[in-house]
Amino acid sequence: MSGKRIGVFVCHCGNNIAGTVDVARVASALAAENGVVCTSDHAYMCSDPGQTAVIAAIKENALDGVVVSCCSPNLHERTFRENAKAAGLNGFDCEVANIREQCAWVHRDPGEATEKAIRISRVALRRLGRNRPLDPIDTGVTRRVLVVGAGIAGIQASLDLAAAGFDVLLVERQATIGGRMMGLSETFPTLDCSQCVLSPRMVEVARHPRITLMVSSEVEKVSGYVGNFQVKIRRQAAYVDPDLCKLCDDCAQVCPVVVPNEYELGLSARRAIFMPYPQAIPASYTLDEASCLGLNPVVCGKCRDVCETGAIAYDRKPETVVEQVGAVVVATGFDLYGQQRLGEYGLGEIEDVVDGLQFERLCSASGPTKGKILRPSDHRAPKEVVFIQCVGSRDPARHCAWCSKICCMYTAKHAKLFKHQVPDGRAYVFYIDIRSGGKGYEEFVQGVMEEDEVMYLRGRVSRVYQDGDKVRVFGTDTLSGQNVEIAADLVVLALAMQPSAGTATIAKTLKISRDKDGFLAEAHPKLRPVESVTAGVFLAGTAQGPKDIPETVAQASAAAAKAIGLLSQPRLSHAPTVAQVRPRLCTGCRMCVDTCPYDAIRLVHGKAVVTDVLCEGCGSCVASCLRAAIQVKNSTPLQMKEMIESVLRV
Amino acid sequence: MSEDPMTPYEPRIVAFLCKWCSSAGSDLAGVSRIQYPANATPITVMCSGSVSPQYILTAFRKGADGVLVSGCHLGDCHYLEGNYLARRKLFLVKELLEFIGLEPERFRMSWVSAAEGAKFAKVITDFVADLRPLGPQHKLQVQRP
Amino acid sequence: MINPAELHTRVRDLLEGGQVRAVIGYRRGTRGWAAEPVVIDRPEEAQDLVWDPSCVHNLALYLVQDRRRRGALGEPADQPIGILAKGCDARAIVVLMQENYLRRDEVYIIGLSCESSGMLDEHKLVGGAAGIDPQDLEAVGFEGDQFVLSSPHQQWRMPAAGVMADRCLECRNPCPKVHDTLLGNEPTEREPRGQARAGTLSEPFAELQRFERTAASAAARWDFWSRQFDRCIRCFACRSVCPMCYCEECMVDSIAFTVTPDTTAQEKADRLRWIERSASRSDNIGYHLTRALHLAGRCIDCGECERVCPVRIPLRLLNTKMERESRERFGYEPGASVEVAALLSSFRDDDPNDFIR
Amino acid sequence: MERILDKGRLGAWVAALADWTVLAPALQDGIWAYVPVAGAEEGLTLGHPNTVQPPKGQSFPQREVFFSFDETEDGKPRLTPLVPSPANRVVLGVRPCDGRALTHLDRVFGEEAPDAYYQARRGTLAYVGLACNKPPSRHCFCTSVGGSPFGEEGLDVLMIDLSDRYLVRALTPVGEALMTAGQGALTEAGADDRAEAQQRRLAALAHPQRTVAKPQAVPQRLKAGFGSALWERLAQPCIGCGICTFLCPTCHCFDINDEVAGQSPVCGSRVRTWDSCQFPDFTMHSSGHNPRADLGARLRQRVCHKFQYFFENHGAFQCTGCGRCITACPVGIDIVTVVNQVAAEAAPVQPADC
Repeated sequence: MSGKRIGVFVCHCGNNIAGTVDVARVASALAAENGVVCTSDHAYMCSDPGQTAVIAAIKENALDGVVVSCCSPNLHERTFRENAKAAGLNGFDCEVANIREQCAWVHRDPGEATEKAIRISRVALRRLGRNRPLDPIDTGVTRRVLVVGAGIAGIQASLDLAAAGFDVLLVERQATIGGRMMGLSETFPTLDCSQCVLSPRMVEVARHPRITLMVSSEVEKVSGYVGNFQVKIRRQAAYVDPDLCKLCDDCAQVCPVVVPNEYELGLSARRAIFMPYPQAIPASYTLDEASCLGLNPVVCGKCRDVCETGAIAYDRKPETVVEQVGAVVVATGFDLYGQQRLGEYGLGEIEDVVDGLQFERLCSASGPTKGKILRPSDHRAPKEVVFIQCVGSRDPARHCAWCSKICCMYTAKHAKLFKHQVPDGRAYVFYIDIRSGGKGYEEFVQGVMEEDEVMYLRGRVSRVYQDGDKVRVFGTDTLSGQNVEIAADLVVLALAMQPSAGTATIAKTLKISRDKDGFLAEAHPKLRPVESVTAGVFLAGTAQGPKDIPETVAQASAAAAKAIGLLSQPRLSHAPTVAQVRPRLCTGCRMCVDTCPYDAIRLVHGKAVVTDVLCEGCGSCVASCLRAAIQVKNSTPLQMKEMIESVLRV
Repeated sequence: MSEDPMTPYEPRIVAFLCKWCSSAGSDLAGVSRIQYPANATPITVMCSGSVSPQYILTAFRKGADGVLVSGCHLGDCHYLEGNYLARRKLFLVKELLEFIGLEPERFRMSWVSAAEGAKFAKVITDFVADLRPLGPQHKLQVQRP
Repeated sequence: MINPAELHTRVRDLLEGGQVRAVIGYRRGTRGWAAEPVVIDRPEEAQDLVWDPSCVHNLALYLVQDRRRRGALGEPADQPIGILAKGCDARAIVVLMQENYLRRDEVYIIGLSCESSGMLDEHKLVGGAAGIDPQDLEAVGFEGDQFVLSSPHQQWRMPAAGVMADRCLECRNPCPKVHDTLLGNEPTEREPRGQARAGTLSEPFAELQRFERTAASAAARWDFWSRQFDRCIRCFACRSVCPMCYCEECMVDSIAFTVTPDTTAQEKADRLRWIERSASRSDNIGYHLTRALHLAGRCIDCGECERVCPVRIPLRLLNTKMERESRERFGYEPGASVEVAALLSSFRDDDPNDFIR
Repeated sequence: MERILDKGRLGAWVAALADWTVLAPALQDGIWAYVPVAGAEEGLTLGHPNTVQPPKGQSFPQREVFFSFDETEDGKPRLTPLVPSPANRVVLGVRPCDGRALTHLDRVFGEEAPDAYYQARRGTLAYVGLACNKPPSRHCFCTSVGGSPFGEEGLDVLMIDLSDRYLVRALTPVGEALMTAGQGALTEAGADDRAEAQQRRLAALAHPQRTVAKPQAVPQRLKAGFGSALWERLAQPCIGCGICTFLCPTCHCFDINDEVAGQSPVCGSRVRTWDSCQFPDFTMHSSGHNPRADLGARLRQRVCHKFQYFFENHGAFQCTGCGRCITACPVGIDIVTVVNQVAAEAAPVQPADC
């Protein structure tokens, strides 16, 4: 034992604890423990009188340690530690024994529950006995935020942060910002034009003095810790200087290369030098190195030769920059569930089977068909269109278990847009359930069914195949129990949403976790929905899970608010329960270095050294060290040993 | 070590619970008032990955009848991968204990999330039921003096 | 076959040429036929070196001692130290390098291939077919896949596999993979190890499997192991002989505890002691199991712990058990690569999970 | 008292020792050890080499609990002494070197400060020795350290192997009691038996053994050689284990620890365990300083203790030449070679000495 003078305070929690546990007996059993100089029990330890009693006892008995046997430390550890501090102790001079959730509430037998409550209290007492007073580690703050991904979520978060006076570094992998939303036509349920809504925001981002925009760039490495991250960003070579590009299109005119345009989802073609779309930000042509005939050595050179402003240079190199930020918002968006896995629907094989995003392009005024819905195979306006929902979603056996949330709504919208353009056409929707929770959503779907006379068929599609110039769709209407066969001109699949391709990489780079489906994991599903498990890294948009635009925007603003809250503090504090190396015992074997999930340990002159502010105190290094050369403060092996012994004492 | 033949044997379990998932899961069992036997005394650790094999050996050597280590589900670790490290390490501990002839039922691992109060209760209930027929663990226990 | 003259020349040249500051090897001792480890630093001593079936020791241990000694004296190593290394010794050196204890340029490895041989287990002589008392022997030697044993009055030739140490019979890498120079046969496709010794070699982990067959139940295993652990006298020869047991402070010692003027009696009493010095069953189990776990992924099965145990506790069983599980479940091969992360500071997604509830 | 015991009657004698626990050498789990025998078993024979461990543990066990301690209700310490009260024990087949070793232990634990724990065990212990007609190990060297293969020191009874029978000689009153108890199995010894025994003795003494050269000069020369560089060189292969000391019949160093079983109330026991001068922490000071930090110093301590310090204190080598440390050393460190080399180096350069 430590020679500390310890008081033990046992809470009745009304009848919550005292109803099962003999609190007086717990107090008297603990009174017999070495080091315990006073014990008492109270109706509600967390109440003002309860806390005051603790302070009084600390002063009266000159206590230097307090054990409170009460509810879960998740609820009141902080309360009681603050209370101990108020009495002049260190926060770590107080330990909480959970005798409610882990004992009184789960056992009926008063005798057994009381004995267990005593054991639990002893464990806390032994931990306390060897706790050392520690003060939080104080660090400075870089008042600047990295936003990864410049779709609507990243744009919204950036604008909010900038509006609050914080500098923002917005990094986008593609050549333009805007993300998925830029490819949409009209949005449900109001049918307002997606680009009309988004473009002004994009322009605002480009012009905002506090926002630094880096397109064609990716985050390579993140080190540091909350408040002080170092971010390494790699930017692809900018062969076209956006400041000099006058958008004259001369370069594209002379370019001999023709490839599918990924911004039009392959529905149209582009040149190797091209403008992603007219509203692109930065407003500039871009040279796609992969499809260009060759830059090193220069094979063609026509675009450079034709450019009047000299904006094009082939010898520009990719560059890597290191930036300092205090927080990170991750908004890396979604991809549609992989086409190659859905052969049964003919996707990728039958030309007139398209996915939802492609259909958006067919509806969009800026799209390849100038907003006319024409089918890809023969550019005719389709008359019979089949929409299939839940393609890949809600199919745990073969595809994705989750519901992609937005497909019911956008399919209804698609059907409506089609019917508006082709009033004599017929639209069919295969669905499992209609999920239309949201303001005005249910009314919208009802309108599509009733006013637009779209045929909703409840059931799955069993087969899709090409039959002449038709796409034949077999399915079952489970409501009527009849098989349905439709000779469609066009089939639109509502594919499942999945995390975008780079999500795994960015999660690893940022040391944040992903859920079982690969979406970024929030720290707590209810109470911390926009925080990741890594302090200072926040989540926004569909990278965290399927959601629609309003929800995405709301979450982006929430993430921005969290980052603002964090970085508004003049200094940050870090938990002092960090790993500590005993250099004499360290042999420099590197096992702790390999084990540490936070890169908090490095070797200096053959000995492990911990960077306190990076260490989260998880203790993996402790269990990996064969030499017992590293231990976490206030969770030492000696404490563990004494706690184990206190459980098993006869 | 005295054993009263008249009182039935109650297995003594040391349960190492990670703070973020399993301990929170046990809290949820409490909040949900799910009943389970009182044989397991929890010791909260930051991460299942911090549980050194020495802790487990010591618990048995001090007379534990069973030892439980419970952490977050794979992928849910608060510290990203501590439970993966724990799984590999404690698999070897389990194998070694069985190898020298300790009953395999005496050491157990589980993944219990913060949302799995019922599962936590079941893990403890099952463990106690499995330990009862084995009787007290004296194989590794220190005999003093 | 390794020609002793070749070994002598090679080592003498290294010492004469100043390529190494010393060479760790084997020489004939004063207590009979068994070789003993030696460190030589003069070229003329090279001729004292021997290579025969009694060269059982894992010389990597002396690299650890060398580093310790240099560390204590603060001597920088301007030249590498040479070492004779069998397959197992070389694996141990790899683990030491993997653990950053040794740099590749600090050591010059003179590989000795056991490709068509192995080391003698003198216990197998007693009560064997020939009924030879190892005490009567004067010398042992290799001859193809046979051992030649000589007493003052007699000479025996016997198939090596019959009296070879289990660790050698089960060895999968008898030829050092890492070396600066190699003596003896490299393993060849045409003559895999098994055939070279006329099909008499054991499967890997053969002794372990034999034990598991004979002691299939937990009760039978406990019956066996409790007897073994009861015998331990805590002489720590297993630890002392192990090149991997290089901790500054072993969990059963307390040598790293240092006091300062303000160290209190309480703090002295509070030293963490997991395992007592008493050679009691429980403490012995604590010691041996902790050791086995500390060696998991690090033990390269030189079998020295088992060889030196004066009370003949079959310690290889514990270590090969860990080795086999690591190999089969985690695909981990100790001593195979300097680059990989250690067994217990790495993991794979498909590590065994079915034992977890 | 001298009697004849037919080899086939050995079991009968053991069976007659009803008041004694009899331990006899047996090959168990691959090693020769002294194990309890009940007697009448067929085929109880003494065909053993020397046992792996000497019978030292019978009087000086590896673990001795001095007392247990705990706290009373009012927090005061309470000690409960635990002096052993072992049954009477006979160790059968003890080699003369191990018998002689017992007399050295008696000096250490009996002369100046009698050790109650040792005395309690020693008082109930009897050794029935077996003379070595030929050295049981090639590393035996008892004759050059003042012992004899037919030595009687420390033994209560000496048995001499006469092929089909033993000549059994009582050496102490306890020995006589043992023979009296077993008189049913014993017969009178005749002059020819005695003559044969004498022949065996002379043959045994004539048998070649390892030899410590000029033993009478060794203590002085070791003293002179204290600072020799040879120690470090000879200790070069040493791995620092405790085999040599833990298997030694005369090593008696120990450590005393409080084994704390519980913190509240504090309880546990104070325990004496064997310790070894070959362990790195043997002389470690709590300041971190270690006066014997290297292997050479530790080898020197072991050898000089046996051949110099003990001689200076007690007039005899502590080593009794059993050869166990040589046989079991994992790396071939040979105490005879070590003594001879250091002594030779320290020898004054006089032609007579060479």
